[in-house]
Amino acid sequence: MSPEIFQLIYDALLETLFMVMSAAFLGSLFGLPLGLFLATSRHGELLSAPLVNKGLGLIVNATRSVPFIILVVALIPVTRAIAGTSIGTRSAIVPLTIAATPFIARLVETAIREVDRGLIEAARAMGATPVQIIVKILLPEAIPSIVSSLTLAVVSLIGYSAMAGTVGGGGLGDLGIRYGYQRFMPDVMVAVVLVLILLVQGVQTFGDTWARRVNKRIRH
Amino acid sequence: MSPEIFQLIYDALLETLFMVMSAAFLGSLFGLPLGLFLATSRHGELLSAPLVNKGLGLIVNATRSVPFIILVVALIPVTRAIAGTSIGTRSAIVPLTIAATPFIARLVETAIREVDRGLIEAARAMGATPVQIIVKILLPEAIPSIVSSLTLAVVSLIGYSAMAGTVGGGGLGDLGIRYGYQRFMPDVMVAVVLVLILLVQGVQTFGDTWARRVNKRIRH
Amino acid sequence: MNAPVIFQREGRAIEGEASASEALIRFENVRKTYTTHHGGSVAALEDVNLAIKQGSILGVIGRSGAGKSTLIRLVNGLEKPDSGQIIVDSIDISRLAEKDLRKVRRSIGMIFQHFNLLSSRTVFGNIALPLEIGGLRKSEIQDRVEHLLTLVGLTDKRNHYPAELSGGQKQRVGIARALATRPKVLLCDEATSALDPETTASILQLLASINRDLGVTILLITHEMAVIRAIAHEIAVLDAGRIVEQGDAYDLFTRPQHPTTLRFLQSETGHQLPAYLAERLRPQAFAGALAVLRVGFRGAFAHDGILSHLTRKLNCDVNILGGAIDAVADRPFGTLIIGLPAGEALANQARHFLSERGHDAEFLGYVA
Amino acid sequence: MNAPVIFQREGRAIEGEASASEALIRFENVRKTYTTHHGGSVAALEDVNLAIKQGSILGVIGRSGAGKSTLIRLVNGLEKPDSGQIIVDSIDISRLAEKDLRKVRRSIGMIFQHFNLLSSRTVFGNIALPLEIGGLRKSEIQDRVEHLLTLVGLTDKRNHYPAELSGGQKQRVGIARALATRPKVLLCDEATSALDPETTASILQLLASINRDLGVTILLITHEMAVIRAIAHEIAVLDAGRIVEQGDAYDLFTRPQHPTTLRFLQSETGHQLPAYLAERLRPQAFAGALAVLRVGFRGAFAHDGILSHLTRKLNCDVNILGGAIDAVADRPFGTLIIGLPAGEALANQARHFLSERGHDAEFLGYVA
Amino acid sequence: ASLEGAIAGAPLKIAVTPGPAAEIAEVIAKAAKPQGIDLKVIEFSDWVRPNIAVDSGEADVNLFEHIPFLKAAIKAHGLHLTAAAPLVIMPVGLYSHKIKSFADVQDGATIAIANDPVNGARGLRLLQKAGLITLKPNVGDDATVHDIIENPKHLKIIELDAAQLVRSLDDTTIAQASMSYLIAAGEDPKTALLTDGEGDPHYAIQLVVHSGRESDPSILKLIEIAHSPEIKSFITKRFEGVIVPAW
Ligand SMILES: Nc1ncnc2c1ncn2[C@@H]1O[C@H](COP(=O)(O)OP(=O)(O)OP(=O)(O)O)[C@@H](O)[C@H]1O
Ligand SMILES: Nc1ncnc2c1ncn2[C@@H]1O[C@H](COP(=O)(O)OP(=O)(O)OP(=O)(O)O)[C@@H](O)[C@H]1O
Ligand SMILES: [Mg+2]
Ligand SMILES: [Mg+2]
Repeated sequence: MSPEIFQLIYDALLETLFMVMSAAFLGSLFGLPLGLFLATSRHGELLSAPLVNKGLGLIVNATRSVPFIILVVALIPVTRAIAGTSIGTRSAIVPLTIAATPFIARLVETAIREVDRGLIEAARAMGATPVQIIVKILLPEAIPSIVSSLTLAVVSLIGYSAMAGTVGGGGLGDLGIRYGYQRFMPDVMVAVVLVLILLVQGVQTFGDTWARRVNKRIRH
Repeated sequence: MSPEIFQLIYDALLETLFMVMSAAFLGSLFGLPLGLFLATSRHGELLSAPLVNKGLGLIVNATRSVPFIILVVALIPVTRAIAGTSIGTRSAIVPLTIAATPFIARLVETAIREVDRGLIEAARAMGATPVQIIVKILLPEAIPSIVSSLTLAVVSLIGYSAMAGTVGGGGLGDLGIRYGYQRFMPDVMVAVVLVLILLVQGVQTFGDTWARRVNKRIRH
Repeated sequence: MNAPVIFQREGRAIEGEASASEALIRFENVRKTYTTHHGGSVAALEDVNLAIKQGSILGVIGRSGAGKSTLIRLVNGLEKPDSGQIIVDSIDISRLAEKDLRKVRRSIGMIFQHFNLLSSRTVFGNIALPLEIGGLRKSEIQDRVEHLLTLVGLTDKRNHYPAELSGGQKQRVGIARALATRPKVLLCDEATSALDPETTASILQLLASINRDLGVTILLITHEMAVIRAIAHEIAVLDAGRIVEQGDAYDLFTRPQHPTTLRFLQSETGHQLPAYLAERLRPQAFAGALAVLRVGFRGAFAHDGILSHLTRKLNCDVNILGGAIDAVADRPFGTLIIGLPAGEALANQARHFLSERGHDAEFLGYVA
Repeated sequence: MNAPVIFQREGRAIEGEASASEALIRFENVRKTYTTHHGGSVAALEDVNLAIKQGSILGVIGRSGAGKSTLIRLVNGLEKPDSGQIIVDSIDISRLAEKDLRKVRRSIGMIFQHFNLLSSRTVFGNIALPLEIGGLRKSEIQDRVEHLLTLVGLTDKRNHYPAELSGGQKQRVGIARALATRPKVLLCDEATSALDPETTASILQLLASINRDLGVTILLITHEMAVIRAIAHEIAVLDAGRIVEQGDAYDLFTRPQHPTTLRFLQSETGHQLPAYLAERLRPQAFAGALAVLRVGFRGAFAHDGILSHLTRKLNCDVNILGGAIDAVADRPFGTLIIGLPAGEALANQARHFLSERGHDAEFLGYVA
Repeated sequence: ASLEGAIAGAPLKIAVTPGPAAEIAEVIAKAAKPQGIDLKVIEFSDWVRPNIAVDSGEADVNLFEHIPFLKAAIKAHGLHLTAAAPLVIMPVGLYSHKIKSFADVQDGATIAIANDPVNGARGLRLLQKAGLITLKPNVGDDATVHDIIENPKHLKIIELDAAQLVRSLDDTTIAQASMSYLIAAGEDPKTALLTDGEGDPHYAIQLVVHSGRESDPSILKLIEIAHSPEIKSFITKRFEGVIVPAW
């Protein structure tokens, strides 16, 4: 492999990190409250708003059902409005974020649902507002599970980012597809995949450690 | 829209259902035990086997880090060995299953980790074997959360299955990409997306209902 | 439908205007049914009428599953009744929107049977929670929590997480948390069930003092009669979802009417014959036998030397075989099992003597 | 290091060969420390030596956080000691591999302080769990569970899920589950703490009968002295991780040595002056005052008419102000607070009279 | 001076797809540098977005498509694009690992063609040329499998991703393959059973610009560089006559 390829891989790694971290950050920013709301707005729940819940659920499902590549293209005007352009690493963040948000929302929803009902009751008995219950009870109690979910989402985003970058400068996945898949250069493909594995492994280890650290239920 | 298009969409729907259901079934078949093992084989846990755990974790991460399209290519020999050919709807199930398995495994892992430690202790105090603990405690207690996770996985698979088009797998996503995206027949794209939304909505509703039904912790 | 068997005592009317006006909490014809996962339904409470005076301590007793927790959970609206009203501070709780309920709830503290501590917060954080919810300043929270930690004896556990606490320590965190906001009403669901006698005593003292000094109204579910005896002013007895007896604690302890109450109190007031005696009890007199009487005492100084009088009157040794003299609601009462080295005639004479002086006496048999 | 203060009674040696050979469970120099999330460490047990005879019922008492749950959890290896040995049926549990532990555990039943019921199984399913784990046939499981449901009074709740049960009902499921496998050893961590007196009594009767009829060895943690009194043969008192006193239940109840034990028992045996009396107690005699004495009785028929003798001897009324006479381990004992209408001289005379006859008597003061 | 300024002012962006087009674009960029043109190559791995990029002005020119594809794209997405100059012809051929001549095609054999509309049509027309199927008359560049009116051997026609076609040779009797992928995959382009001709200017890959910019000085300059002998000789040498210059 030429040093040029190393440079390519290095650049792609930085691109991937940039895209994935930005999208993960933004996706969490939107996905967390969305997931919280989905979990708490069903009939009879804390923020009981069954119609809004159904509506949002539909939007989330709709976003999740559209194949990612179609989403990317459909979002080009949005992307352009937000990022100024529809091509390049920066603009890939827009569709990635929009794909990550409902995904993270569903994961968060599941995590929140697992929180012990007794704790919600205790908070209600204290006269806590729904927002207080969410911020002080649901979120902190679900944190270990949410951290695991975010780890899952970040890893998935690394996979997705390969498709977002169907544009030059699309990071490792894109590099792998262009060189490995379309140019039949197995060495590049292997190199890229190795870097990807290392990256995912790092993310996973970090996520696992973090999840364990925030889990106060487990005895030492 | 011509009746031909209806036929196309109908066929594609059947293909999607076939691919997704098969991959979801097989992915769960492998992903469930894998996730259970990942959750229980860490150091000091039930099946404590830290090295095997790390090894399997690495494989899972590796599989998850490879962009799907590269996975498809890399798996061609495997696919051929299993399905007899590397192309077509049936063979698309192989890479889909292999992508779904680690994904489901991670979700199951997270769900299992959330099971109340006290219950594991109770079972240990009864002299339960690790397998009994898994089958009689961990699985049943995590079921509501696992069902939600499977719902998430099936919806993700519907998204993934769009890429099965690269290997002639067909399906709704592929139809959307080819007719809607590449040929730009907006009516087809809209029709396909609508069907996809309905499908995802159906899966989600079914999953939610099921998850609620198996949840015995929630009071009526 | 069967009407509930309600024993009202000493003119304390439950539904009368007088009590209604002074009552802080009032249950009116409350009925609560649960539906179960397998489709059945459980009537947890039926036809419950109850009035709790401002500033009083009501002890709620009843068998496991009688509906005690349900009763208490209705007071702060954690459960909604199927029918009937729960009136707290002149407001019908059961018809209140969640938003309005919140205000009421902030003045009601609750100690949960299962603690319900946040696993993600330390002891300190758990106690601070209701104060944060109430929007107190940080320094104020700090002060109050420190004080509470001292009160419940957990200063050295302040940074522990619930998973690192013993059962009783968890319960004490729950108690401190319920007291943190200085509530007007305190709902205690088996608040001392996981505590040793010493800690229980100190917690009860704490509860009694906040009741006395701050006028906090307390609803106290417990299965420990000693707890009731120590601090309850009034008692309500639940049986299978119905209030079968209620009234002044002293009256109820000393003259229980309903079989359930009776059985409960027997375990506590020395009413029961010790097993070793019960085994040896014979209906017929025999040589060297003691006649066994059960004597209930209630009054200023429970029995005012009556046993000495009996000793002199019958000129025989009065043997105390069992029983207890204690205080309920700060008034003495008790039951003693006495043995008289005497035949039936003398035993009857003793019974007479005691009954004349206002003490119930019951002839049980003979023992060696 | 401070050596633990161990009171050994009636020659019952803890580490002697005799007891070692007959002991089913033996703790030898056991030490257990927890590390906490914030990095500290908690010494839960230190220098614990304890021998539990086959077929006996050991009551473990101690303050909240004393280490009782930790002690019991060491017996079936749920916790591993930092040092020392726990020998069950001649096997050192602490050094056993998980696989070998399983066999031992199947003969040990455990009732958890926090119940630990499976939320996904019905009452029936929860009780059936250990039987399924033991690999019993379906029909056999059915029979046993039915029987247990009757024993704990939950037949009508068989299809309920834990979330649909009251606290005491959950606890009874836990009890039934622990009994299901007919274990040789039963570990009870506050097994009746959520139960009303009546249910408690019936559960204790159940435990006593399996102990008597099947020779099951029982370790019973409780904070209710009444429970200890009802069924324990021996008692171990834990204080801050150390066993400060242990021995025969009757001896310990009647002659507690360690301050902790004393304080615990006071709450139970009528040792304490009722609050209304304590308030009025004065050190100096005054007109119309009663001299108050606390008299401890132990023996065959606790005090054998001694109060009558006192009445005659001093020729004055003996007023019983408080206290209780009861039975521990089927032998009577008790404490009575008596009031004598007399000055210091007479009171001293009375004290003498009682002490001479083997009853501890303590002068407390005067009361109106 | 104004021309120089315009050229020096902003770099030109050329959108390409991976493979020969990208390689050629890189060579052009190298050649353009000394001439004062900063040509930035942007690779897209799909075939829709390079056109959208040029249409929106996010790229100045693209190099990946022939006229039929461009026409289809313009029609489909309503783009404003014009082919400025042809560059290379990439023939497409029918290949097989299993048979030596079309006569050997068995009844019910599996045939793989491209799954994008235009190249799929190209493949279908090759199959028609080979005498295996008959298409509706006059379907031209937007033929689909639904336009097959005769399929005497009951061929199973499967549509695959372009890069996947070469990889499917072991699973199919015949696969359509683009020369660029074929070379990359290490197959010999000469083994084609049939190609659509090296000289078919219909399928010449074009430099495509936004309509109205075809006479933009910088574009003209770029075309001049692309059509230089230097580039021609690179193409000829690099692709050994399989991909040929179209000018
Ligand atoms: N996992 C843990 N981490 C840290 N400290 C612990 C842990 N478990 C128990 N402890 C501490 O060890 C001590 C003994 O706990 P243990 O549960 O044995 O008490 P206990 O006697 O059962 O008390 P209780 O009657 O309140 O249940 C307590 O101080 C407790 O805080
Ligand atoms: N969510 C529920 N679904 C169905 N039945 C329920 C539910 N909650 C309580 N019950 C039933 O209602 C009855 C009263 O329950 P409650 O918890 O009020 O009893 P309790 O008096 O507090 O008993 P304990 O002393 O055992 O805690 C019980 O029979 C119980 O099984
Ligand atoms: Mg209750
Ligand atoms: Mg404990």
